[in-house]
Amino acid sequence: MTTLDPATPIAAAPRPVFKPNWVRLAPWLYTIGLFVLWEIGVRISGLPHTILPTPTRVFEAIIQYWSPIWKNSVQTLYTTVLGFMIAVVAGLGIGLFIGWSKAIYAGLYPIMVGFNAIPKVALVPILVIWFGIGTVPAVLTAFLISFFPIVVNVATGLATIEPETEDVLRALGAKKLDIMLKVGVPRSMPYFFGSLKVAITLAFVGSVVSETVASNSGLGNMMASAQSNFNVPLVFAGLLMLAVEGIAMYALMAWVEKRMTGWAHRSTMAN
Amino acid sequence: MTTLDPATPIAAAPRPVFKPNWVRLAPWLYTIGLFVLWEIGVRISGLPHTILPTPTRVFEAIIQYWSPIWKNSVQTLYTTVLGFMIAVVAGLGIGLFIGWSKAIYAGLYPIMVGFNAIPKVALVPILVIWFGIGTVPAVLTAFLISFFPIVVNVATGLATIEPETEDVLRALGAKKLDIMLKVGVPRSMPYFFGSLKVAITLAFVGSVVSETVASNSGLGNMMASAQSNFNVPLVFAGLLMLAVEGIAMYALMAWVEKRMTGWAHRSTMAN
Amino acid sequence: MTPLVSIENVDMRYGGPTGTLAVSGLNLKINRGEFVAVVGPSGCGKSTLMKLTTGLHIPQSGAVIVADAKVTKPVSIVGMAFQNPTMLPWRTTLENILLPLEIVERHRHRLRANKAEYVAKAEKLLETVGLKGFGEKFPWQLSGGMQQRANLCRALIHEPELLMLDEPFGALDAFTREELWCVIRDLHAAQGVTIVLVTHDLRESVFLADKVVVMSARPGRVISEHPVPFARPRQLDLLYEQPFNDMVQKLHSEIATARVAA
Amino acid sequence: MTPLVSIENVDMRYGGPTGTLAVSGLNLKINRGEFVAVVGPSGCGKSTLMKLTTGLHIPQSGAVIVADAKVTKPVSIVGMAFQNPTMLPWRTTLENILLPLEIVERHRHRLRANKAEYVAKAEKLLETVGLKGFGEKFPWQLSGGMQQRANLCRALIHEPELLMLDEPFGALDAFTREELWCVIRDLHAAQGVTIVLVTHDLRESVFLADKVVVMSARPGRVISEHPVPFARPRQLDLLYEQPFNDMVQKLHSEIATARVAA
Amino acid sequence: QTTDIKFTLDWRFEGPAAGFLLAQDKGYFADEGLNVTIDTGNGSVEAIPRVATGAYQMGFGDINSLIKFLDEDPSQPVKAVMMIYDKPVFSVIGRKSQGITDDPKSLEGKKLGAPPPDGAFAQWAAFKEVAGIDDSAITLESIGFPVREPMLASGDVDGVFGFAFSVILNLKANGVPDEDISTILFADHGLNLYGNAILANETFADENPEAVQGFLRALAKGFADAVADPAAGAAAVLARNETLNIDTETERLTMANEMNIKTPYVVENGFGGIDEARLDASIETLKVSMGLKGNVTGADVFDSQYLPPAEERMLP
Ligand SMILES: Nc1ncnc2c1ncn2[C@@H]1O[C@H](COP(=O)(O)OP(=O)(O)OP(=O)(O)O)[C@@H](O)[C@H]1O
Ligand SMILES: Nc1ncnc2c1ncn2[C@@H]1O[C@H](COP(=O)(O)OP(=O)(O)OP(=O)(O)O)[C@@H](O)[C@H]1O
Ligand SMILES: [Mg+2]
Ligand SMILES: [Mg+2]
Repeated sequence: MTTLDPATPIAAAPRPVFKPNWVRLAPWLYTIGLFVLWEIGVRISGLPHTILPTPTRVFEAIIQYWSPIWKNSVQTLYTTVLGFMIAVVAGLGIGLFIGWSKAIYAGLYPIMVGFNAIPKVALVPILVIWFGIGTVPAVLTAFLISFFPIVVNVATGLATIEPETEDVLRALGAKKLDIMLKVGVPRSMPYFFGSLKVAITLAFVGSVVSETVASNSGLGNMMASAQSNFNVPLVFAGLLMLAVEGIAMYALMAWVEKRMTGWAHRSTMAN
Repeated sequence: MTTLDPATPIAAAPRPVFKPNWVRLAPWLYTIGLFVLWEIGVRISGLPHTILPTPTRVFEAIIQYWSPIWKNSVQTLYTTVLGFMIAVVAGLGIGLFIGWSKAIYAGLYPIMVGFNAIPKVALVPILVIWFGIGTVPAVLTAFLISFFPIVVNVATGLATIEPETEDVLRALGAKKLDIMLKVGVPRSMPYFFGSLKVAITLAFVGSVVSETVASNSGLGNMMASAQSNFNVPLVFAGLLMLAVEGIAMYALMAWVEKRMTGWAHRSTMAN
Repeated sequence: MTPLVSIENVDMRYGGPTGTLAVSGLNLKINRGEFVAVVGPSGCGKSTLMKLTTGLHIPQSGAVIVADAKVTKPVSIVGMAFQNPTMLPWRTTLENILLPLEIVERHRHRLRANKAEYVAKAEKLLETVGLKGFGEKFPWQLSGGMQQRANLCRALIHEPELLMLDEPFGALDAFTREELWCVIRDLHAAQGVTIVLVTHDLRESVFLADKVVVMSARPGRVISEHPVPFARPRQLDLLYEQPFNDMVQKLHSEIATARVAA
Repeated sequence: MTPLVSIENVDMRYGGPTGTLAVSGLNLKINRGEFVAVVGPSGCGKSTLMKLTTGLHIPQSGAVIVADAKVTKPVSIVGMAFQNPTMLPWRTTLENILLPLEIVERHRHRLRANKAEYVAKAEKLLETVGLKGFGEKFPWQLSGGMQQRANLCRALIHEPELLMLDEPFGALDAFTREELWCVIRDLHAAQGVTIVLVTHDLRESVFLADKVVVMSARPGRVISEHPVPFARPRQLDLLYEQPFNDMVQKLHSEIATARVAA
Repeated sequence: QTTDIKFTLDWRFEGPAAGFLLAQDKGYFADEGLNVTIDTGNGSVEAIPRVATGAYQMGFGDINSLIKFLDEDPSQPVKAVMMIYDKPVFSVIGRKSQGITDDPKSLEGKKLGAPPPDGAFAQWAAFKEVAGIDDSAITLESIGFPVREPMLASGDVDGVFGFAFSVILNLKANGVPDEDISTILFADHGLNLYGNAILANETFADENPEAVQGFLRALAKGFADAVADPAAGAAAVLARNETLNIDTETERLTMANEMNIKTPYVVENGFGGIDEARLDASIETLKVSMGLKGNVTGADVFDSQYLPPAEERMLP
């Protein structure tokens, strides 16, 4: 599948007036705007920097502690991506499995909902006892926290296949799995990617939470020690790095999404 | 909109053989199966009950501490539902807003992804400074953690409206908002409900996390206190209550979903 | 009097500068109250012409002028029956038919207060097209031809000034089709509405229209316009009269020639 | 020889015991190699008949027997062109046409190794229906009639024993339609495939079929079967011969009568 | 005319909070014309910003962290006004069977579990210096609170940092016998620090000096009651958190009383006050362990003007 131009015609004559490309600029403008607001907000409210430091202070901290921040960021990114990838595979698998039969759906869904209502931090101790501290529990926590949104969207995609489309395949004697893979999955791709956006952010939260409780490295560990030293700017530096990593992963997925789901994004509305 | 019978014919002659309704039984069977596995697993692995107690011990704890468990559960349910409701309204609103224009989409999405990659527990101290401990930060945390999946699915729903359907309204001179409300929202309803399943579980996590850090009551507070005393069966009793509340909310939403999105669930596959 | 619709030298290309050129050098004028039928080979750009006229697409070059204004966004005086019924699956057929009333300025403010009146009107329309009692069904519970008829109702409900019908009878049997011809004929006679009809049925076009427009193969343009000489009101008997069949025959062979030439 | 398809006293009701009774007391036999056309008013249950035959719906009473086996699930020897093209929007037209090969047992194992051969075949089919060069387009980039033709290709690609065509030419102009009649006619002649064709065009049914089946209004049942006497191979000239037009006329008036009676 | 005071504890409602709760339950605050709300806390550190920002008027937090906090930003309006833990509970708890004795030297070559936010671990740098420990062969594992005691109980680590009374009781709950537990209290081996103190928002204190005075007077009575009758103290705790065990909380309260509150200095000079020289000395120590910039002196941290006279602060 390839990227598609929308059906909207392109004006023949190029306009001579300079017109900035707002869509490309928007992320930067919004981010800068956010930082400015944050800076002003903190300054006006007079919150101590041990509670909410200004962005300038946070950037100072980033420069000052760049080496540990970088090392820990890489560690966290590594565990997160690993956990996320397991979650994608497992989420797709469980989603298909749940889509397979009403009985499995009825049985498994409530249990998963119940499981997901539990803060995963409560499970970290169990993982630590089984796997020791470090990378493994972080990966597993990232996985456990992030597979559910994927399951939900894949299962919804399967449950809402139009019978008309289904019939096209059923008339050919297609097996259930064929219908799922050939129709269910591609059809729910846009939502699958939507769920990935949710899942990747949750995966970051998961690995950080696990690192906070049981790890000698990673941003979670770094932020926990910084917090206990009242080095709040460093804590926020860690949070900012998390946000940046999250956005980087998002950009990667947005790119894949664009290639994969161009067919679905033909709406001319969001212009 | 009303609940719909599927198009599949209903056999004329009732079968005399007793046939259990697996779909109705499934949730119970799966749950019982899970508990049995858990009990056996713990007994075999010999994990200490300060790490993973057996379900029997957890049930003992539930009976022993029923009165505080009940009171705290009600508190947590209350904060969660409140936060969740705000999240639904805000999620729908932001989703529509993002669907409104490509520039807003491009600008706001990365920021939200970044924000959601941050563990919300890091923000609770700030909320406490502003609002004191107790219900307000719990509600806010539940909201902050749970609105994103809703935004993502609503925005995806809007972005993937088929231009054919859009044209039906555009040809009538419909305004963008009309198209969003009359087509975008109903069309993404199944996914909206899917996102609600994710959001409600996250809302529970959010309020519990906030209660752990900043509250005199609620399951989070109870579990934290039990944890610091190594009354782990009570911790798991709390987790179980959370799961039960999550499932109760899920059941409620599944009921609403069935009434609202029958039109989409016409697939005959999941049988 | 200026024409209601005037398409002037329009080019329309889908999907960017290297995409499919759908229509090229298209010229067409439609007077107020006129009934125009458009015929042409499959894929020649008839649906595109419809979408250009309603402002759903904006041409890359040339101009579309509707009601004395250059079209730059969808115009709001039309009722359009798309080639593909595209009903909203979460609404019952009746709710689908009421949709235009919820959108069009003139009606949306009155809708809440006058709901019963509008519903009665929709039900009357449904009855006219032979769908009495199907209003409560969802569109996917209707057969193909029934959906097409519901689609027609949706185009009519808000009494538009300009009615665009894109193969509205394609999935109907000959008898239902003839009944609906009469419905449309009477509508045109009674209300003086301007109608553009795309069809593959030459008899249909001659029976209904004041002018039959023949389009070339893609990229589509108008190769000829044929005024229909038969007096109104026309009765179905006309279908069996010689001059009628002669005209159909003439059109038929003209298209055949044009097709070979293209 | 037992018939390939035998529909015996079938009732089919949609949406539970109180739902729409679509067909009732339906009886039909189709022999191997036969070409059957089904005509009837809109909403009478023709599409339902198609879906019953392919096993997409299972009737509440009566039996559908295909290839000597009672149908309880979709049968795998058919190629079906649905009334609504329903192409998968994430696949190009060519990929959509190749879909059956990915499903049908006989081909799916060979597909990977013989991809080029199959693609060539699909492209040849596209050319036959006049869609040469449109394989790389997505289905939503095609016009209504083009989609319908692609839909036809998808039903043909895997050379099914039983071909079910549900109004496959409804959105086509007269000339394209006649071309495709010849394509189908030749296919039937060459491969001895059994074909069921639903259509609203009586001339089409008489030109193509061995037997024309007339259905009553809903709840549909077969009210008469008309063997078509014209010798094969039939040429398009037949359309202008008197016996042909007489038969069409006879069918026409018969349906008119049945309709009034119903 | 009553004054509202929002007060944040250092931690949850547990045995050592009995003094506050008794003062509340017995009406000592009301007698002083105060309407006090007591909220739980999330560690002795987080109480400080809560008071500094004025979200809470008063609180209970670690004075060492307060020193660090003010060192970071001396303009913050928060001060300690009454010392509660004359001796801090910072300690390393080990298991004799893993080779850790009461002697700090026995830590050398061992594997220690250290939760990053733990107050005891925060003093490690200073402690190893004053106790003369060679840490070259010590492995520190960063482990969170939920796994600290289980990992010690299972032998994954040889010792852990923590507050003595919590860790000891938790170890027992994890099935470690009393005689296997060894406690190295930093204060007993040369680390001369103070522990948790009552904090007050300076703006509030300046505007309502009588309220602060009354609060401290009531508190002195409450703590005296808790020392006199730990069982009653534990009962007051349980009234707020039914899930606790009365015996455990009584034991916890008794341990806090013995180890931290009723020290020889307090018995002699009364409860709540400080020795300024000792506070200044501890600031010097903290320069080592917490890397202070040197922005604060003892007087910036502790303000004794609101304390009631010493005779009203004697513990039974
Ligand atoms: N959305 C689109 N994107 C790209 N190409 C398109 C699109 N819609 C139509 N086309 C192309 O434009 C040409 C004209 O299409 P149009 O739908 O106007 O034909 P038509 O005359 O209505 O045909 P039919 O009688 O089959 O409905 C076709 O070649 C088609 O492939
Ligand atoms: N999925 C469905 N649910 C409920 N009713 C249905 C469904 N599909 C068809 N029907 C009903 O069954 C009847 C027969 O429908 P069918 O599609 O077989 O008609 P048809 O003969 O193909 O008509 P057309 O010529 O308009 O395509 C109709 O009255 C229709 O309302
Ligand atoms: Mg068209
Ligand atoms: Mg049909």
